Amino acid sequence: MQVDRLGGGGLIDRTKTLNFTFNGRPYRGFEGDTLASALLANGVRLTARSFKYHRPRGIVGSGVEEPSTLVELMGEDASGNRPVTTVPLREGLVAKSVNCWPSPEFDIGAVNQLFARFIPAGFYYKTFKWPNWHLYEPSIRKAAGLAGAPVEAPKSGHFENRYAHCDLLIAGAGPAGLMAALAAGRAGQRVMLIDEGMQAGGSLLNRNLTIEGKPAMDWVATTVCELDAMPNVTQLQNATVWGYREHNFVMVNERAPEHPSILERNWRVRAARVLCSTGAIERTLVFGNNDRPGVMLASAIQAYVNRYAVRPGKRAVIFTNNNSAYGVAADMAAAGIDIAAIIDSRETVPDAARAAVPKQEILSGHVVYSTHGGRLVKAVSVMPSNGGATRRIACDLLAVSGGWNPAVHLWSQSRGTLAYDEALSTFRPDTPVQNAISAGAANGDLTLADALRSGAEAGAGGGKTPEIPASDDLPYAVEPIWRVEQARGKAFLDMQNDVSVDDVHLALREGYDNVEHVKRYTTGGMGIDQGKVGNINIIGTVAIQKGLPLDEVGTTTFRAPYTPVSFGAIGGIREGSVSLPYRHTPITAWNLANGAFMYESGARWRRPGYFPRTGEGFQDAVNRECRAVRNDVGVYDGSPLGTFELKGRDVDKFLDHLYTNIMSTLKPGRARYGLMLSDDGLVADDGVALRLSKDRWIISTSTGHADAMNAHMEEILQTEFPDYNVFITTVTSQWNNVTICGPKAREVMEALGTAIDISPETLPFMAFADGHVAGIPARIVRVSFTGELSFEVNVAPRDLLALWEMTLEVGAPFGIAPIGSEANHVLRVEKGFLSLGHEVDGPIDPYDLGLGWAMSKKKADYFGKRSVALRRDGTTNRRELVGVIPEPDRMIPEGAPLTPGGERKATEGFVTACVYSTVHDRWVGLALLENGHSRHGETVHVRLNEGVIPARVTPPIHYDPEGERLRS
Amino acid sequence: MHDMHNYSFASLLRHGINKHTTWPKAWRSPPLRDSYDVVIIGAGGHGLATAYYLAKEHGLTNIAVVERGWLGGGNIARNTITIRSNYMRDESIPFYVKSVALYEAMTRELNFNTMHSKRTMIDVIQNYPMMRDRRRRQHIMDIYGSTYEQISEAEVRKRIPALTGGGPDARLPVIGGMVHTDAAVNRHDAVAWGYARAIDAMGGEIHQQTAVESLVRGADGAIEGVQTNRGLIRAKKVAVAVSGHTTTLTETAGLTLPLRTMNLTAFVSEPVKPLVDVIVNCPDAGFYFSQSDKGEMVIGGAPDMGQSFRRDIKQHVFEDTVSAMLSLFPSFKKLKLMRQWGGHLDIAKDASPIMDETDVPGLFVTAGWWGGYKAIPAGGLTLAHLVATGRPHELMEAFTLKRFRHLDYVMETGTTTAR
Amino acid sequence: MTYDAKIDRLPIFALFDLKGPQEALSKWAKDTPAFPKGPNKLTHKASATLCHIGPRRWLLRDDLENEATWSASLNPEEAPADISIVRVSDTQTFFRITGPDASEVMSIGCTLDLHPAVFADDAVSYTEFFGCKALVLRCEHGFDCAVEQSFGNMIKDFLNRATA
Amino acid sequence: MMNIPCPFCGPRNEAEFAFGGPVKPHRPDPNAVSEVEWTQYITTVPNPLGPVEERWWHVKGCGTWLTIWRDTRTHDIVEGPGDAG
Repeated sequence: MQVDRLGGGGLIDRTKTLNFTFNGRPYRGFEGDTLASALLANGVRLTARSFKYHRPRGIVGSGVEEPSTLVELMGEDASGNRPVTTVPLREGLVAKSVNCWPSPEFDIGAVNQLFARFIPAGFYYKTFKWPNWHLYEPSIRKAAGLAGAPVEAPKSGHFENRYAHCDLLIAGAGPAGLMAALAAGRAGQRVMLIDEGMQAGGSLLNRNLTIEGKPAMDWVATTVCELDAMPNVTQLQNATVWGYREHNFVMVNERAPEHPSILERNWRVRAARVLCSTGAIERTLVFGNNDRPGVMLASAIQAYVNRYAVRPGKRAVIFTNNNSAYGVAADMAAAGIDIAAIIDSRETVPDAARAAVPKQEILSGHVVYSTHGGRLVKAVSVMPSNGGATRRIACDLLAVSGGWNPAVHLWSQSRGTLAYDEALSTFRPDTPVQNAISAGAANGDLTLADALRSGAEAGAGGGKTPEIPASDDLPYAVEPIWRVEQARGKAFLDMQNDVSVDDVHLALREGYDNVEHVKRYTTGGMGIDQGKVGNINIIGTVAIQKGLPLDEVGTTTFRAPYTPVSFGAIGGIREGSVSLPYRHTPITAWNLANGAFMYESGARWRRPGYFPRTGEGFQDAVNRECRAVRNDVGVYDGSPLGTFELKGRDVDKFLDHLYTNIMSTLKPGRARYGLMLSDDGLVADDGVALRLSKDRWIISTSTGHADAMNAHMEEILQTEFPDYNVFITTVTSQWNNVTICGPKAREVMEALGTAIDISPETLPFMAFADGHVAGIPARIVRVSFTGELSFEVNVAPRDLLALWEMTLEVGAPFGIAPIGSEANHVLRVEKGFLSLGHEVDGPIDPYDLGLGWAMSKKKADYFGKRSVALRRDGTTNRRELVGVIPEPDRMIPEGAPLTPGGERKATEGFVTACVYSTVHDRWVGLALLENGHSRHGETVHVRLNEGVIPARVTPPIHYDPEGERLRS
Repeated sequence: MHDMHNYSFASLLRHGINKHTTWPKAWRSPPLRDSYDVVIIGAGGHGLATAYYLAKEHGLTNIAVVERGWLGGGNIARNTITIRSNYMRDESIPFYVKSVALYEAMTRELNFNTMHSKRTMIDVIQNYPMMRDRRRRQHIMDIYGSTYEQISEAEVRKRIPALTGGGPDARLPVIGGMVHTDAAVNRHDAVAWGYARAIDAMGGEIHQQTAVESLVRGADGAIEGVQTNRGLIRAKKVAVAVSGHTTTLTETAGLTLPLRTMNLTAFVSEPVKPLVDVIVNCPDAGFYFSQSDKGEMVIGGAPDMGQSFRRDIKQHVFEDTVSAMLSLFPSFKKLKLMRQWGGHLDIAKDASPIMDETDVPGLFVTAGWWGGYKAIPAGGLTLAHLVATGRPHELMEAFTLKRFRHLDYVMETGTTTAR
Repeated sequence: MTYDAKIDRLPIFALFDLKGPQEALSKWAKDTPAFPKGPNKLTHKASATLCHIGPRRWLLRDDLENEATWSASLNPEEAPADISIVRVSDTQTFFRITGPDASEVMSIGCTLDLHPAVFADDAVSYTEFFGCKALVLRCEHGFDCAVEQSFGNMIKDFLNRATA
Repeated sequence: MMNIPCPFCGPRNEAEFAFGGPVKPHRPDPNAVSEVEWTQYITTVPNPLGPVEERWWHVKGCGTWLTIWRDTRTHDIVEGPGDAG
């Protein structure tokens, strides 16, 4: 039975009954209800327990400001910590209160109330120290945390993220926002009108006002209709502007997009102008037991009565310090609620306010100092502000109104400044910093006429202001009261975190006297509601205690989000396989189909590590691939190497500056290995340069550094050497390659068929030639990363797969095997070839790596030259690259430290790589070792927790030291 | 010097009877004098720790910590409270091992519950080069008694049940993990307040709302004091502990330091019931988090690229972190963001800290802290040693400013790039 | 399907990257469409499109069957030193997104303002599309969007997710 | 996500750009400066609390390296790049 549903009125659809369950009990409500209004309609008043003391709590507000009742939604739309006032009712909704067990009526945690006196703010800093925090922490963790943690992702649907652009973004479709949208929309601007409610109207939904002599909601409907017809206006409801970032970049969370498969959408809007018409939030009043169920914000009662046709009580007391509660009183009376009294803390009540409720008894100059009752308020105690006889008034509902705070959160996020307004006794927008404006109640324009006017002016932005419709509203006036001094019982400033006036006083007494200290020591304002109704009272309480004006106390920082946003909406569709970028080569699919073990490699490529045959483990497969290359022939896809074509008169000059060695002397048709340093002398990259003609070059970089090298080259050209005639074109994906390596590589090339003379005389090591291979246009490059005879056959990607398959086919008689990066690693370690990812560690320089020959002495300057010299001057005991042979033979973990004598001492180096060499049938490694170049033949010691491994130091080359094979 | 008021269950009961109206101030607000032996700029973690150890270890109590804003309002108010020692270099590991040990003893030492929770950090590894990097750390950390152990993917999932992403078909499958049992979280505000109370009890002074406008040098070039909004304060020794704003101050003494200021992403979720009881670090995905005692997930992510003194984060950087998180923890899609912010720090050319006396005699800096929260106690201990004795503490010998004269970088980043 | 949009992955086009001073280029590259009048504008001539995509930088697009003709006509090997002409046909994968909701699909991946008043029929630009550098231009009833070829599969993956 | 004015493309989202760091003084001739001058050049960058001159590379756009003055306290771009071709 909806016992407290009014017989008529409201913006609900009584033809659509909705069944729902709350804390295990079934109820009914109507389409258009929130869970809060439906619960109140069903007479449910006790809906929650508080966080720390587990005091009984009810519903306090009607929107995002709700500080008291949080619910957890169960089932398919499972979601925790939702203010009950923001949950639209739907058929089959199942919800429960958070933070109480087994139910709010009988809550075990309520025993905390008995100890309340001994657990003031910050008590845990002073206790739980013995024997240690671990003894207490588990039970404290269990007690905290409000709702249950989510256990699974939504089963169907996805979140979406999109970009948008507009001339004017309007946050809030209340009277000001609607007027602004009309003004800007009619002027042809691209407008986005965003509103957090289920329907437009803002405060007009809750209040019984008229515009042009008709119900205000008629005007809202007409306006929405006109805006709907404008193609340049986008209206979003149930969408919150939650973040305002730099350069007018604004975040919007749309909770129920029209597409059913999209769970939520996050809009990232670049707005030329932003209007904050976010309304105002009523603040509570602070007196004894102001948290009892039945104590509600006056504006919330107004919403329940007018919008939802719900009567949240039968006999009410109203406690106010301002005019707006008088309008509420009139609406309540009209709904049949008996008003026992209006308690107004002001000595003088303005006539305009009195006129709203002409026959009502008003106790001016009085305050409510406490409430009575258990799970529902039964009576309030009242006394004159400056002392005198107390009076107890029976009621089951207490409406409180402490005045209005403009919702400045968004404004403040935009870095707009705030100023304390004495007349309104609140902080309101002052000076904008970005292109933001504020209008309506959010700007402190707290009557309807002012809101309509300021909205219209803001929307017009200096252009034509539309005619402002006539409206009537109570003039607003307030006299602040931050806390009732005579309060008896706990007087709460922050209901969600159970922070009372005493807690703030204690914090101040103990020296935590900055407003940020108060917040952190008491946790006031740190709940999910972020103190929307109570923070100003905390500031006021601090101000009173410290004897300072409010603006000197200041506010705490307003940070995004305005209201909580699900991480799913922020992440959007970037999940699963696209959570990070990935790249493929034309044979990635072939690799996968042929059982390659693939993994992430540099620059977001996934590459084959090895190609296991049936029943083959990692080491067997790698050994087999290595043997194929050393004894017969292997082939790999070298496409991901960064490749750039350089063109222009000054390329040679440019490359001489870029590389440590001289490139300008290279002849067309020849290739040269080169090393690049950063200007502070660190090894940046290595690669090969090919000179195509006098002015055209191809250079390659390591896969992982391709982007960085591209940036580096372009930066130098555009900023350091703008006069150089050099053009760079990235051709990584224009030139893929199949690299055929091994003693039988030439035979495979011949089997593929090419008119290019590939004899060692005509095409020696570090030469290249253009032509055709197997009928495909190709460039053959004689470079080697394995130490064997090697042909890098570069072709366009469109031809790669064909070439690859042909190579395997014609290579089969020669025992060809595709090889992965693991075998490549072994082969290069055997040869002592540098891998930036392994041997370049800290301030290692080319000399340390045995590449001193690449450091040109002839060139006066190149990147890194001076720095390397300078660093070498200043340091001794450099770590130098050596080979290591573990004795006895065993594997050494890569990265294992070398210490003097294997003792537990500071390291003298580490093993950069250790591989099983099929050539030597044993483990061999490379290491960086202090003064290693002069220690060949010594035994050094790898220090591991499980024991010491002696290793013999050798030159860093374990195979074919003369390089005969790669030149063959 | 006065006795610190003892905090205990008993004192809570005693004051509770008096409705808590009898608690003394945790620290006093003495009048600002015009000269001290040492002035420390910045009442953040490092500044307070330095003052604490100057008084405790070296008996220097004629000292003042001056703070532009509020005590504990520096980066210590904005960090993600992870304490660990899994570093890579001989120069770094012992320093952080010491810091972890000092943190563990802090609650009792300060008679202030810092809620130190040694709850272990687990690295979720998704890439072989990263595993190699972590294993390299393991072997060298072992030399210094810091623990790091490799565990299997199955074990990672057992210890972090909420980790349901990163399966075999994921963009980056989880390949294993590393366990760092020394790692802990605690309560950052408590660390600041605990130090402040102890400094006050030993006779040191803390002056809030005291903004240093410039460093003042004498005729001989040495430091002479600081000019503040409340007047000149003389001191022969001045220590700058103002992470992020170091160069802003040192420039007033004509110094140029190899530092730039950056911004790191941090955010918290709504509070939920206990779900994750370890610190989860996902280096390949680029984020880490732990669940606070209040139930919030406290999440840290990527830095913003440009220099920034803002305490806000950029949306695209934030989104990168969130989607990385959701790829491993898909159930967090339903979890809600409650608050976000940026912490800023200054980072040195080689990304290692700088603790040294500068070219201005008597002027000391502690800066370049990337993840400096974990370093607070050891940073304070060693800087106090340097300030008091004029000699570097053995744990910080590598972190000098002089190293840059020969570009002798201490590089914590290892060889992690791909083959 | 969330959106009413058709997504096609197109076969590769003939693409040539042209860099250098406009006079020098237009002297050498005679058969191209007229050089566009401003930054991020394009011009057509028969099946060829010439896009002004950066300072002293153009991209010529034509059907693949004309690649050899363009190679002969532009003759990259012989081009003078002060200009650069590079065949880059294989470097880009084009997606064609058409239909009533094409703009909505674009807005999920693309940071650029594609409103017709801002991004007209003769507009072209490199921008960001699902995190990748991408060339965007209009086609009949929608947009052509090209990304570096090696990211093609990922972009397809993204588009499938966006329209699921 | 800043909106960075590109001299060729007009204002574009920051995500299209790569950060290039604060602008340092012009690279000195390493053979003509002292050790101290060289290391100072190598290790230090301007780090003002306020406007800093810095470079961005329009890597996902037209490829221009551009220079702006950005306020490090606010991300406000106080001076944009000049026009380019």
